[in-house]
Amino acid sequence: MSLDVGPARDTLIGGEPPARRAWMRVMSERPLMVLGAVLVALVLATGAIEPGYLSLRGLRNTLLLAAPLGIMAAGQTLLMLTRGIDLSVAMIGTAAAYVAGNQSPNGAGIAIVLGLVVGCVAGATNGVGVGVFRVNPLIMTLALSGIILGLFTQWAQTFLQGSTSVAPFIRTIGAGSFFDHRIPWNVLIWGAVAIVMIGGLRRTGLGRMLYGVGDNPEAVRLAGVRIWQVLLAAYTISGFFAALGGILLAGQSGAVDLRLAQNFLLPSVAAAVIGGTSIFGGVGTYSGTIFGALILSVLNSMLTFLDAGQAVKQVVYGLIVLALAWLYAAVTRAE
Amino acid sequence: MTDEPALLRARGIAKRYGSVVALRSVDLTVEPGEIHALLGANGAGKSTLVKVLAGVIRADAGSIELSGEPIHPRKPADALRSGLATVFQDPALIPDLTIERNLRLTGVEPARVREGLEGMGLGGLDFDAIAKEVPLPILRVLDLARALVHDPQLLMLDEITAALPADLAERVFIAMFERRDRGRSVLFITHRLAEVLRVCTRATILRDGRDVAAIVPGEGGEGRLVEAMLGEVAATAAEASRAEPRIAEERVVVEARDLTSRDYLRGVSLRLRAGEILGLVALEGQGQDRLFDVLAGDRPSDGGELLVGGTPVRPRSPYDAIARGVVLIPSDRAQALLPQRSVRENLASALYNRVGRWFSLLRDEERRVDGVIDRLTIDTRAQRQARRLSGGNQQKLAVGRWLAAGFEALLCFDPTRGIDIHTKDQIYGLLRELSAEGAAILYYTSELAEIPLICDRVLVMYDGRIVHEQDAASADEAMLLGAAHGLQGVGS
Amino acid sequence: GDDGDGGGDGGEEGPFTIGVSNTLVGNQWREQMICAIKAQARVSGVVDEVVLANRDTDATGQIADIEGLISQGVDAIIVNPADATALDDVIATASDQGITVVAVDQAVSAEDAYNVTNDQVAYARLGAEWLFEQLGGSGNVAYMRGFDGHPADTARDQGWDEAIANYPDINVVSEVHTGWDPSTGAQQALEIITTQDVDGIWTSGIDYPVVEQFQNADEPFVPIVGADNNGFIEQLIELEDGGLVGAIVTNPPPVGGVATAIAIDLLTGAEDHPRDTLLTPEVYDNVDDLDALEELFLPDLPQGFVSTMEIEPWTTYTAQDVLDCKGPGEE
Amino acid sequence: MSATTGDMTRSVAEARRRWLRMHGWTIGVWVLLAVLLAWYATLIPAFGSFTIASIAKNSLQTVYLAISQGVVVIVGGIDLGAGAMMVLANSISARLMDGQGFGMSMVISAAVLAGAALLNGFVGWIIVRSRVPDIIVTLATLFVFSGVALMILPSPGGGASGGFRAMFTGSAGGVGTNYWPSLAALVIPLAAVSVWLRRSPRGLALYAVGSDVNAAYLSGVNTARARITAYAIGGAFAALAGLAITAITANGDPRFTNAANGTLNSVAAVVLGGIALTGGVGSVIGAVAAGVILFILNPILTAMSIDPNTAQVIRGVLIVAVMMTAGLLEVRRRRTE
Ligand SMILES: Nc1ncnc2c1ncn2[C@@H]1O[C@H](COP(=O)(O)OP(=O)(O)OP(=O)(O)O)[C@@H](O)[C@H]1O
Ligand SMILES: Nc1ncnc2c1ncn2[C@@H]1O[C@H](COP(=O)(O)OP(=O)(O)OP(=O)(O)O)[C@@H](O)[C@H]1O
Ligand SMILES: [Mg+2]
Ligand SMILES: [Mg+2]
Repeated sequence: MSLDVGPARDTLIGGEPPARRAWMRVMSERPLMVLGAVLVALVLATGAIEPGYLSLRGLRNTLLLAAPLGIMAAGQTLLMLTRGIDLSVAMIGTAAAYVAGNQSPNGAGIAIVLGLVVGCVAGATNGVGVGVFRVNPLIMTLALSGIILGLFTQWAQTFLQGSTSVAPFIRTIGAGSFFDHRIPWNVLIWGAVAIVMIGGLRRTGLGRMLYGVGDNPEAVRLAGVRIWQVLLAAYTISGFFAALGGILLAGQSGAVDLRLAQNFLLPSVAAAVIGGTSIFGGVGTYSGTIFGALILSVLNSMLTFLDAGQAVKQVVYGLIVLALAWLYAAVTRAE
Repeated sequence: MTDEPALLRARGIAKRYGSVVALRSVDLTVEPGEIHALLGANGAGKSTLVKVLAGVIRADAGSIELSGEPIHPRKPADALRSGLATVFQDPALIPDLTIERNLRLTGVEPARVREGLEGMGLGGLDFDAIAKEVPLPILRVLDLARALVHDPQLLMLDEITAALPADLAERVFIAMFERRDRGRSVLFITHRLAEVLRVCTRATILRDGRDVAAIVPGEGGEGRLVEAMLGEVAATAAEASRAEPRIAEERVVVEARDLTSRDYLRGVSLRLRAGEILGLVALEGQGQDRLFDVLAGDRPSDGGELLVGGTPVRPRSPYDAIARGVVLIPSDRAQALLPQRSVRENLASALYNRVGRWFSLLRDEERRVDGVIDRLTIDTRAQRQARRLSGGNQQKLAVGRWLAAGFEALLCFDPTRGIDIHTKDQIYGLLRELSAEGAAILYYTSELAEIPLICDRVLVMYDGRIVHEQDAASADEAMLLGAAHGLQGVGS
Repeated sequence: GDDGDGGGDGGEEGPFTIGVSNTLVGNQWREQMICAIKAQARVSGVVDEVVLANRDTDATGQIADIEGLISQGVDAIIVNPADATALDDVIATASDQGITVVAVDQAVSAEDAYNVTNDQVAYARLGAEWLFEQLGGSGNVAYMRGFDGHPADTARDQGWDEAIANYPDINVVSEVHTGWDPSTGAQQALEIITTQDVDGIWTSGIDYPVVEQFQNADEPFVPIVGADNNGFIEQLIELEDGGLVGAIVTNPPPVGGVATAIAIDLLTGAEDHPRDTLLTPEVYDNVDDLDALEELFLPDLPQGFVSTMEIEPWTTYTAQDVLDCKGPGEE
Repeated sequence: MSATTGDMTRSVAEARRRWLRMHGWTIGVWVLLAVLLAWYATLIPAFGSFTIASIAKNSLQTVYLAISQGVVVIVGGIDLGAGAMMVLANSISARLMDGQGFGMSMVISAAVLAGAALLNGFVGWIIVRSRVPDIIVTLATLFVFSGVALMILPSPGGGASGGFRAMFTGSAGGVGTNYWPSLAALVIPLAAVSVWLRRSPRGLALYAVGSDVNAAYLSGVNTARARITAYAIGGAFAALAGLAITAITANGDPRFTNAANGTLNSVAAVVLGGIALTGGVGSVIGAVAAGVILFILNPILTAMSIDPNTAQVIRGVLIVAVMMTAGLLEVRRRRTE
């Protein structure tokens, strides 16, 4: 007489075709394998468009160009793990590069250190806003980005004038290579960042707390963690990485201007999202982000070879981010 | 049961939330013109059943008939159209909207709600007030008045009286009687058995997601209801040897002197000694949550004194309390869980609350975590993400992270709510062990039967005060219940 | 000039207020342009204030800025337009109120405005012709353009087309838009020189980052065309021994100073000017004109600095005035 | 306990206090705007109809964007693609309207608005359906929409008919002294959307969802529809901002920076206007005043001979200060509760 109320959603997902389920399982258990496959496919496709790309030099370029992005995305990953975001990475990077440029006459060492200090201070400002005053991260970092832009626009015309070139050492680490021009210096730095990030997230108490704050802030608060301390640390580290990325970028292009890193903001978020870091916090790895940065970098090369223009680039970027985020969401739900 | 079709007949309703089975298979029949009680311990599945009937969630299996016609409510509006109106346990008024806009939102004419409210003596309510600023009891009555506007065949009230003072509860009963007399029915959920005896004609009792009994409350009274609700717990309670009475150490770990906090605490004094399990009993909303918050450093007290290890303290955050060894197992285990992280990370989550420990992993983290996993026999099949653990195992994590980190006083807020009998036994055993090792444990429970099982002493809280204290071994449920109702204490 | 009714068709004595509207900040070329405006206004002696509406914005924002300048009662407005046509009506309104409007760097279609621009078509044509000649009329070239859709980029593309039409054996193997962004340009250059077979590169002013990539990648130099950026000139001088062959095409920011001089002439009625003043770029390479390059090079100034500081006979300030970047009344 | 009942009965003093508490922020923002306008009037030689027309017209873009973002934020979302939708509508309309008469321009406008509503409604649907966070989905649309705008109009250009321009600006040339049309274009859509939001059940549903999704669902609100509706309305208002640009400049400008700046301004206006990013609280009326304030800072600073880039700094500091204060108050409120 009476009908069933209907199957629950879980049952529906359980009833999906086996092929799709298997695919979802690979994606959820070995996301890096899937990302690696995408990367290889992209490299091959780019090689098909421009055969010269499939050479040692071509691949070295990919790494060289991906490194600053990968480093900036490191901070972004950290913050997304804590349910945050940093929309000021690009401006922080630019500011650090400016300061490094300004201080270059005093020697590369001082220039780099001061640049990094600027990054840490800017990051810590974000951290205080978000951690202590509970300002929404989006707003806090957006506002700081505007403040830095405004300040540096004025300073660039006054006391930071003449900061547009950087010391030779910075150029070397930003763009030079060693081992018979095969391995870029900045990739070495990126490797160090990767070791610190991956090891730090897995093997330090701070790493544990970063995941914890993002996964369930209430739970870590009740465990006695003072969340503002974790956030302050996270934003400061992000500022540091943004500065490092900015300085390397200045070394790469050999010059500093106020737009230096602006093209890296959205890709830094995209790299983390593509790598599987959830903006809801608590889930993600830096290894994923590395793949994200590499994928975007290869994609960029491919679009350069096609002279695809800004329009196509933007559409492709957007669709990739959306598609992967959707896929991750579906996989997480199906689990 | 009767010739004419029942008003509501639900059969075989089942519902899972992920790995938690909320309803296994429930049958429920409500006749026209009756006030039908739906009873069961916390987590028995009452609210889930109501939500299925009201179209808020869809059951995994089962069928629903209203006056003999099958219905398939997919959203609350569907159920309302078929003549089912509900006052849910969760607040259904939008906190940031005014009362008037809340009513407009649901397409209800404010004037008609006001009429209904007048009947309950709240005619003067200011509809321009913002919902979140209106006291909870009034919101509940308002929710009821809003449901009554639809003049439903079946009105479902999920714990509406839990937050109501006696006078308002009385007015709600009058509204229920009025409906009954007009041949309409009410499905009434409450934890207060006295209310059931007073207003209900029949009762269906849920336990662990099944309907285990249909009882006419008058016959056999409270005893039968309790027995049916508690089921196995009562059985084990009889079998299991009661906790051996022990002499606690003299050392007082936590002492509260006349603590006050807003309207919630009106002067609470207690002493928690090392090596004892101090039970706390209270009806819903007597300030027990606030007491735990204050002791755990989650909220400051307004007045009175708090001493830990004999030193006066004013914790400003959980960190301050934890630094002194006072740790909390919160009422909601979701508040102690990192759902997407592994079992190990969950157990280690209380180890790194000091900046000094951030820069590497504790060398003995693995040892500590392994020790806890062994001691708690945590099922580690779902290692990767704690959210995949069953409820009982999740609760073990909430306890386990303090075992890993160490503590002096453990504040447990209803730690066995909604978990099965076997795991409960494990937790009892663990707490006894811990206290034997010298830990001080404050144990709030909503299940009175647990008190003699594990506690040494018991306190009863009523209206923000401790109104009764006795030996747990000699505590009997009726006596505690009486005290919890304020019958011996300072009263109303 | 503070009474708001100044200007008109000349004959006033001053002092005048000059408004400046610019929509791209943090760009070295634009900064120098503004400094040239300030410097020329200062040395003229008849201007008592330069009001800057200088921020990153688009045509809509620029219209608002110009309206703000009108409300403030300036006597002349020097505008580096964000768009060639979008400002027509606001410029007409300004003219109606007796305000002299001079568009600089990029011409506007408004009838009442004076245009003072570098000839962008010639800029591209001259540089391209130098490059194609250098390659002996045949070879693979990379064409590194500016900002897609920007009027100057479109004009330069026209010049490029004019030049390449005469060189059928020149083969464009790569055409990219740098967006006039050094880091983008650097990245693209790196990809091009390491993966493609190019014999020469034309850049729309993103030059020294490109040369740098040859060094980074350890690739042999190919002939390259850039603009009069200090850094590029330095490379041309210093790397001449290392095999770098290149040419600069001038695109001087002092065009702002020229516009100011013209505006002041019009305000005071000292001299009349045609509607359009087109400054023709010059080409210097490090093969024949090394002396000229060495003269242009400013060793103490940054790479991005544009070396051409003065434009005879228009500007009357000294190079130091531009470097000081002080308007009238500023300390 | 019946004392609680007594507390809740209507008292005039309490009602006034509550009204102030509910609307205080909005009133404050409008007062600030009035003060700034008065101040600006003293800074320039003549504050006449030309200046009023200029401010009214040039505020339109930020105002529409503020409403667009406001509606989405009220429902608990955020639309980082709002600026891109504006640029897209600007590019399409300028391209299509070039050389067309007034009638055809109106048809195009209607089509652009409807298209934008549909498109952004689709974005809302993706958000509801995919359960990908709003911020990620709209980050993607920020890229995609501005990319599409560049495809449609590869370089700045296009046009608009005089009649159409006059609708937003008061004169066929886009510059003039007749400020009534601009004021009308500012007030009418604002009034329509705020009345709808505050009075109709469908509009209230947006507040309900933003305030408490669960309670809204239990109250019978179709939460998915509410969110999709909010995005659709947001899209239409972003497109209206694009049309306003077309009217003011008779030009389409597809550059990405315009999209990014548009989004930034919209978020800034919403935050300063008192709409909580957590959803459910605030009014678009406040956001509109904040939008005008964000615009008027530029001419004021220019008139004061202060580097307009200071406006960027002031704006940032203002936002941070406001949000920090709000954050502190919230923390204090929680502690004393
Ligand atoms: N949304 C949910 N997700 C996961 N589990 C849930 C959810 N809602 C309820 N549960 C679980 O389902 C079980 C039944 O819950 P339900 O709320 O129906 O109990 P109840 O009988 O109403 O309890 P109480 O008396 O405490 O209100 C519990 O174990 C609960 O934890
Ligand atoms: N989605 C899942 N993925 C992996 N393992 C799961 C999942 N759900 C449950 N499990 C595992 O299956 C076992 C049984 O789970 P279930 O929730 O049925 O336990 P239970 O009998 O209800 O236990 P409890 O009484 O503690 O709630 C648990 O140990 C759990 O770890
Ligand atoms: Mg279970
Ligand atoms: Mg319930």
